[in-house]
Amino acid sequence: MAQARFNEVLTLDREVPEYKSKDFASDQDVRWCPGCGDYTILKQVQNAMPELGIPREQIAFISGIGCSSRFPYYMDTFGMHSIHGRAPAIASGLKVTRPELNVWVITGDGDSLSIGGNHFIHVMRRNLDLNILLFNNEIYGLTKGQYSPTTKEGFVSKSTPMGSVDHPFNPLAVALGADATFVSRAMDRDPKHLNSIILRANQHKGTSLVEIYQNCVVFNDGVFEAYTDKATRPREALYVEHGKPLVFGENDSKGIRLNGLKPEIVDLGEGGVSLDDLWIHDEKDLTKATILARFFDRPSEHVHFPRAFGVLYCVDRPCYEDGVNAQVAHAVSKKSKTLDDLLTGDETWVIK
Amino acid sequence: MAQARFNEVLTLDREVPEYKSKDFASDQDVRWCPGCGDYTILKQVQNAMPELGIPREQIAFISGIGCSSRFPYYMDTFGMHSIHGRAPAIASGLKVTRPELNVWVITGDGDSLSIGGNHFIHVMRRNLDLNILLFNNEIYGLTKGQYSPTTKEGFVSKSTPMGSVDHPFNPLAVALGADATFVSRAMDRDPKHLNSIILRANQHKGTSLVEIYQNCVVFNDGVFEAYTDKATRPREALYVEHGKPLVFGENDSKGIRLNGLKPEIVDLGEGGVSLDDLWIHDEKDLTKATILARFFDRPSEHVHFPRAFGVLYCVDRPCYEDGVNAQVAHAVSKKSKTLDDLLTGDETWVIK
Amino acid sequence: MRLQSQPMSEVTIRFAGDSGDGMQLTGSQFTNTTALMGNDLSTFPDFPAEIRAPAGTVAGVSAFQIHFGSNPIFTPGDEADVLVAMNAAALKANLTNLKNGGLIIANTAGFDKKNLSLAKYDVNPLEDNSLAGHQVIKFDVSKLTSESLKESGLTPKDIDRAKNMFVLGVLYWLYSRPLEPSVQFIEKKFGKKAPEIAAANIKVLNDGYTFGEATEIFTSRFEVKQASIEAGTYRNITGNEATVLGLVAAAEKSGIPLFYGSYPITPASDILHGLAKHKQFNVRTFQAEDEIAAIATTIGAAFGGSLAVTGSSGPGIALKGEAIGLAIMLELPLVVVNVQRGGPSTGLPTKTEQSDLMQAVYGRNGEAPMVVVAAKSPADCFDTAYEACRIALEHMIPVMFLSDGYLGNGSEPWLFPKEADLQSITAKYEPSREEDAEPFKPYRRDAKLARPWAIPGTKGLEHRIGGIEKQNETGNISYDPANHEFMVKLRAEKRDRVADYIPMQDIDNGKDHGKLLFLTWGSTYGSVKTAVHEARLEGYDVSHAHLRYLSPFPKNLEYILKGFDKVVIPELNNGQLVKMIRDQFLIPAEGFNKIKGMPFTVSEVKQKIYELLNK
Amino acid sequence: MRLQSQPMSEVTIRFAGDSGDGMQLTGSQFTNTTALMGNDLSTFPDFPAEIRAPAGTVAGVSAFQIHFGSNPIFTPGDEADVLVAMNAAALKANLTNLKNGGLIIANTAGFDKKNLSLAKYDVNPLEDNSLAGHQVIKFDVSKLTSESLKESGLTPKDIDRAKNMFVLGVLYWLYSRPLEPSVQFIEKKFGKKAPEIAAANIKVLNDGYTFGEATEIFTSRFEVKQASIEAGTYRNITGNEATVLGLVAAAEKSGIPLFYGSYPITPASDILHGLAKHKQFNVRTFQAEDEIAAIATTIGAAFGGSLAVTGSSGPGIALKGEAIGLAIMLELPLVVVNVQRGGPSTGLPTKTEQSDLMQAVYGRNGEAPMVVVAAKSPADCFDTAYEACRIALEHMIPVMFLSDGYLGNGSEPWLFPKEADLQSITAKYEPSREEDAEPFKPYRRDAKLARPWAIPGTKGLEHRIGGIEKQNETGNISYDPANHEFMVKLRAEKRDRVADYIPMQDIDNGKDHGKLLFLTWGSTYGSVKTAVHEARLEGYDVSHAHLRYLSPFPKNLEYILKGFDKVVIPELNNGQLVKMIRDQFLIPAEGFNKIKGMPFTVSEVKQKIYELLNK
Ligand SMILES: Cc1ncc(C[n+]2csc(CCOP(=O)(O)OP(=O)(O)O)c2C)c(N)n1
Ligand SMILES: Cc1ncc(C[n+]2csc(CCOP(=O)(O)OP(=O)(O)O)c2C)c(N)n1
Ligand code: SF4
Ligand code: SF4
Ligand SMILES: [Mg+2]
Ligand SMILES: [Mg+2]
Repeated sequence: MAQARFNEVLTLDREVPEYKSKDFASDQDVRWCPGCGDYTILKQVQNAMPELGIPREQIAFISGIGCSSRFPYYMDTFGMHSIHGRAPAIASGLKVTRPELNVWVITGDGDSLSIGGNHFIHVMRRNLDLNILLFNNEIYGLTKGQYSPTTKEGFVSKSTPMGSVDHPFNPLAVALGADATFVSRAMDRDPKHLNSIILRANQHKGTSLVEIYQNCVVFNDGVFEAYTDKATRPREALYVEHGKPLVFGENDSKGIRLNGLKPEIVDLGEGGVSLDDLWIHDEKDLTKATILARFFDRPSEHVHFPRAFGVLYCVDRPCYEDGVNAQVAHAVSKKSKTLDDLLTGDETWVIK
Repeated sequence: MAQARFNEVLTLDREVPEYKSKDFASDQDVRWCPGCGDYTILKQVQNAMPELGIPREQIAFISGIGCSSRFPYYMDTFGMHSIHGRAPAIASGLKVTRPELNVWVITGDGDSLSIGGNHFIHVMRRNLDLNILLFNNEIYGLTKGQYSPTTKEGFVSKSTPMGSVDHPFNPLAVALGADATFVSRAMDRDPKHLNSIILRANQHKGTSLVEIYQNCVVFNDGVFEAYTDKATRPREALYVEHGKPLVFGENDSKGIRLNGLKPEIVDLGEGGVSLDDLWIHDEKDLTKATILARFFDRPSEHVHFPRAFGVLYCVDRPCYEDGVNAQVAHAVSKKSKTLDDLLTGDETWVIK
Repeated sequence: MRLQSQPMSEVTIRFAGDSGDGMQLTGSQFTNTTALMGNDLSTFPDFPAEIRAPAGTVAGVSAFQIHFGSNPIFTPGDEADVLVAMNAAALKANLTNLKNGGLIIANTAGFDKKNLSLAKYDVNPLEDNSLAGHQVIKFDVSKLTSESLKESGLTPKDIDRAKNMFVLGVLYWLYSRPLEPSVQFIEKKFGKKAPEIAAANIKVLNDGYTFGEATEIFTSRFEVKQASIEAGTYRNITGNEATVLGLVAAAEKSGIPLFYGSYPITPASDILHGLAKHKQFNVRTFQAEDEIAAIATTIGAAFGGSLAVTGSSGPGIALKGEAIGLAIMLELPLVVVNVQRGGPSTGLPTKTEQSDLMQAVYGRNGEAPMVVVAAKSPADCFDTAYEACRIALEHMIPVMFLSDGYLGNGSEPWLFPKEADLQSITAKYEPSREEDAEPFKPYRRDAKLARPWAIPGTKGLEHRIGGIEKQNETGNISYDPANHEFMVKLRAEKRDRVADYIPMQDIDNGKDHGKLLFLTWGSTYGSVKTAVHEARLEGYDVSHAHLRYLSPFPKNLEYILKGFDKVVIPELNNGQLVKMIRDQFLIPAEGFNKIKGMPFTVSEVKQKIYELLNK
Repeated sequence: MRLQSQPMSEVTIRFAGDSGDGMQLTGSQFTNTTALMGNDLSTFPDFPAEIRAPAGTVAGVSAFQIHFGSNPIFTPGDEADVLVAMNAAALKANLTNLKNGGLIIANTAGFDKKNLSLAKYDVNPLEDNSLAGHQVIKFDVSKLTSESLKESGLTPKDIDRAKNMFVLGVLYWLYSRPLEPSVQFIEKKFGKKAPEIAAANIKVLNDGYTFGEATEIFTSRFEVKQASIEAGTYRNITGNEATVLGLVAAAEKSGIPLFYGSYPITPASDILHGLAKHKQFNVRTFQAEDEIAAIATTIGAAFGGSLAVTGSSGPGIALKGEAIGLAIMLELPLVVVNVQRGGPSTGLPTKTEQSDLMQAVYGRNGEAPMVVVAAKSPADCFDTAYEACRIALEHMIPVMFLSDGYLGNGSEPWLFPKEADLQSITAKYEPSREEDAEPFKPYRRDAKLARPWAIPGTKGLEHRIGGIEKQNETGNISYDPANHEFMVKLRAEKRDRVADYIPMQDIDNGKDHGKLLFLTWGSTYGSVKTAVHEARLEGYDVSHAHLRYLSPFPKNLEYILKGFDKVVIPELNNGQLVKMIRDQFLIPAEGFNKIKGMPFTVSEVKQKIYELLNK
């Protein structure tokens, strides 16, 4: 009966139009600072949309609060700009009740890891089929420059005039600890790669986390320059691909090898080791993913590793909404009671 | 000046009395269900107290809400039974402002990992010098038996009559993902071991997490029986100790070996492997700790591992409160302004 | 039958024992049988705050009170006529609830040395003449039960567990009730799983009855005739169960699937438990990580087209304030259930109170008007929950539904409706549109000022909403000062306009003008109704009006209030509705307050009436 | 000097330009110089909602208004006498803020084709006669600046950045102000790091001044004489800065170290930033993971003996409701700062409003009374924050301090006090006790009903507190019904008794009885004060009283209110204080409301006075 009401309006089976990227741009003026990394990310998301093969009205973008969270206004899909930190929970309610929708969560490092930290870890464990794009600029942009839970120690911000003494989160490690099933990293300045990761995130059935390094030109300009700058990128960014060895450096001259549990950097080619000796990336291996995610915070080891970009981890696990809806479907299929039965209950008596 | 006020009353340097365990029992009637695992934990904490060598009034227990969170009422120390989930944040405020105190957080699986999840991960990353005892009974006791974020899938509880479809957290993995510096596990039914872990947690400078398996006789009786039952314990519980090989089983007849990144169970002695081949426990190794913490949720590997008890991980990292207080002390020592200077500010003018 | 049954018009019995003594079951069995006999009744369980405090202590006492009669009954009774005390602690904890001269039925086995010391009695109260003002009937229930079952082959533990059935049997005899319904219940409960337990319980029940019949321990026996209440088929129901059914019924009638996002909290958790069982009605429940996530999931579900409900109690509702504000901005239908308990903070979690009214009306940042309704009795939770859903769906507005611990856990007979007779609920989704249609306006409005419910998956309705102030009609972000003032007033007007779609306020009892009006809301209804009824019979000129709608008020409320010389507002708080009434109508309404975690007694209200009218 | 300066008693200037044009700096330089000249003044910055909207658009316009005079000044001015428009968008966005006949100083370079189209002007407003009702003076600031700096060797970008100094120079000339203070400022700011930039800015400033002097573009020149305000040493201060200083001063005076736990939110973040800079005063700031953690840390700090303060704005305060309830139960000193903004929900985050009063007074579960005070002007934030701390510490009670975006960001001259003259704050910790002393009673009370502050580390004071209802004196958990009622009333009485320790309400202006009283709270003070002052000069019988204490009210408030035929309550909300006044005193007080994210103008209030007194 309830389903019937939906059917009065839903157009779920309609043919998918031939979309162009601009079909996903809303009529609202985009309002980020000139040069903000958010622009490229918006562009790549809009570019990815036609490839999903989903009618526009079946897509929803839910965000919290922050510069990045303005995102839904710019997408010509359904959208909600909600309150600070709560987007994953709102999206969960939407997805549980409307599993056929394609739901995206847009969030910032403060939104998802500070005030929204609890919802963030719980959505990971529940593994609802959502795509979460986490715009990490290591700063609170909208409130004008306080340090965030991803800001490096020592950073001088408005709220830390003598430098931050707060140890930052490693967002991907937090997600893995909370049993995330899809964990990836990309950056605003490598649009092609970003685009491919967005599409892979969408393919994954389960909660897909894409951490996107995003430059805040105003309050934290250049914090990811080592990875985005063409000169330093080869030695600082390690692009990982399932089944491929971990190579990086100018002309892929370097590689990563596992020595027991310890990763080490090796030179390839003459005098060095061969590709066959290298760590082969395996998206399904939680231990490897954990090591990869933590490449940059192993200070005790005094080794400077490149930062990993790409899909670090991707495994299948049942989605929460499927469990819920299977139970409901099962109960509905076995339905033996009418509403009148329910109102009547087990024991009644008659007054005459 | 401010410090002076504290000094009017504080008795920080007084001699430590020769305490007995019962000196830490308050005059309040203990009110848990008969047979509840909370009783043994209370006892072990009271037993551990005299060994800390700290005057009673310098110790504070802060809890949230839940059966377990009634704990502070039973300790003859300073105590606060606060609100649901917030104990780590309250304790953080206390510790930052009063670093000389010995501060304990008492929490349940619901309190710390459901409503309190955000404070839980943030206290881990900040690494304040607190001892957190997490009473995990895999259920909401106080509210009479709903499933919790640590309850196994399929569990039938008051709120999941058809079985839970929620994937549970692995509390130690969550903590490691959030950059915890001390992660350990114990159980109500092995009081001696529990006592030793409590003492080690106290020794660690930084946030020490002790997950304690606690039996809820009313709503989840026997959920940890495999580890607490004398008959099954040898093969199901793996007690780890720094620098020692991982052995378990009747007469320590089995061991764990690492094959690359993969742990495997081996038989020891004749025909089997020798102790020297085994994985040597290393508290300082994050990768190893992560593998150990996850022994029981590697379903894809179809191997049944024993569960690890003891200190899985323990490393040093600066404590948040020390960073804050160092900055304050530095600023105070360089103090050049009086309050009048501050009120006057940089630019003034005179009206006559 | 040696004794002739004496007719009585109403009786209150209080069953009290250790948490392990099965008093809740005994009480509910007595309730069922009483209901089947056609009495009107009202019950209230009184749980200990601890899950299971140590056996034998006062903290571990669990009680159940039933008030039944041949007259209409609106409260579980001020004081008990009969107190069943299974042990010393039960007597100690409940003696104040017994009438002067009331009957105590005591299990002497529960007054042994150990029990006396656990209850902190120096002397056995059954023997030191301290109960002289009461009738005391004592016997060793434990021993009689084990006698009864000595051949049963059951373990001593199982035998001891059956002792509540002995007491039940005795009381059935005392009040001339049949055993049949309880026999059936026992068979259904244990028959298959444990036939020997079933047989034993039935035997003990019978033996208890026979004990009453055979011994001369009782000097009188009573009968309470069928009540002359409205004809029809009844069932017994608690407020939380009625809330569950009200929500499911609203979903079924409106054709909108129900979603309930909640985080457990006493005394609201049973709504979550109840709804989780009704998946066959396409109900989805979500036990969220906290109260904020709970309401956030409902906002997502409402956006997706569900009848979205979140429920909690005071402290949990406090946490939802910010998100309620969002729902008010989004203008989505949403029901927030607050089963109130004693506050502030953790307060008295297992006790009842009406102290969250101000929080409901004002507890958010900014000008954030929402509709507030409250139930007056356990069964009324059905109608009020249903009405909350109707208003939310038809007006596209968040509604707070106030219940409380006393309503939620208390029970009463319910003349339940048929689906066909339920008021219809008109909820509709915005239909799809073609590409070339006029641009869709998500904040366009109808006569109720409701905006269209445009759900994802509907072609042509793509739109974006959020918590920043929005332009009317388009819903776009707007920082325009004039628009903001317009929208603030519009949201207030939209809430106020609900008054056009609800019934006028009526007088529950008495004239529509006169010297004194008692104006109630929520669970104070029952005691005030009874008190006013009785006072009127005694010739006092007092009237009673009861408010279901607290925000907005019914349109004629001012007219009614101004018909009385004095308006008194009894509340289980320090004076909240009274503030709203004084502010809005500028009349010197007076508060009459009790903040003891329990309802007014009828006699407290009557006392107040005497005081006010006799001076 | 060709032109003689004409005396003026007051002037309002509005500087408007693109976010990148440096208008905030220009405004604050003009402010400083004006202050040093001894004028009274009031300022208000008007930021765009976006961090940096695209250059040249209306959304990207940033403005700064200053109102100064030789009379006492209480508002930043209704409408500007002079509007500086650095580009077309600035004109578009700010024209409504200009008086009829006001002066526009326009930078013609900002009205080129690109700027016109970004501002969505079809025709250049400087040329189409649409500004006929105003005086327009236009020149190419950009070109004049680059002329001025053509030899400087600076990059074109750096040269363009200096153009605000040209405008500042022109205005200094126009209002006969000295250049010296700004020259010093520039030297201090750039002197060491970038001497060439300093030199350039000083040159442009001088050239702007000379431009005013040399050209005939202006037909008049003005002078505003020193104000006859209280003698003493002044500084300029914003409300948020004053709050910071008030908190630090309270900590220093009481000898209790300050702890501030907060989560950033507009417009409260500057308090966090400000306090973070004052570590040398033993101040600890904690940027928490969310608002709940922020208040939780302060509760921990208060338990440990700190002067614990948390601050936020509306939505963040909503999240703190549950924890405020805990603090009320714990009876610890705590100050909660709410720098209010437009609501509900995210609302209008960069705009001002007074709509969180009800939330402050009632926004928690249960009966949870707290003290509420509000500041009336930027400088008054110092006194009110200080007073909030005093009450919290002396009464061991949570206090809500209400400020708002207008106060927080606005500034005014402040006759700052000396430490020695600040009211003393008596806060003391409970002393240690010996083992054999009487058991310590953490809920023992003094005449204020305050309990002892027993901090960890003090021998013999071990005790446990929590959110469950507690027995008076012992603080042990108590489920006793009578105790609960006693404690609920006691907590209310404790709050009410604060009224014994605060000043009586006074009349700010006018007689203490009469036809009409304007009763204000918070930031409406300035415009109402000015309006009432002016209306009284015009012969109207109107009085003005301003409330700092909102809960409890001063004890004589009723007496004052009852002296007037009519009481009108102007608020930047939909009517909140008016509800409390009507409820409490049963007088037909009327609301006068504006909900446009900005303060009342003086003329709006005067209009209201005319309306009320002329009919
Ligand atoms: C309840 C609440 N608290 C605080 C804020 C203020 N606030 C808005 S966005 C934000 C943080 C933004 O940082 P991030 O999530 O990293 O997003 P960014 O602006 O950097 O994209 C804060 C603290 C708010 N809007 N609501
Ligand atoms: C804000 C709030 N929400 C909900 C509750 C109800 N509540 C009390 S304890 C609890 C969970 C208890 O579970 P856990 O933390 O595992 O402790 P246990 O009782 O099992 O020791 C809940 C949901 C509350 N007191 N406050
Ligand atoms: S403040 Fe930073 S993150 Fe925000 S819009 Fe500007 S550049 Fe982007
Ligand atoms: S309910 Fe469970 S956890 Fe709570 S006291 Fe009883 S046995 Fe212990
Ligand atoms: Mg950010
Ligand atoms: Mg638990």
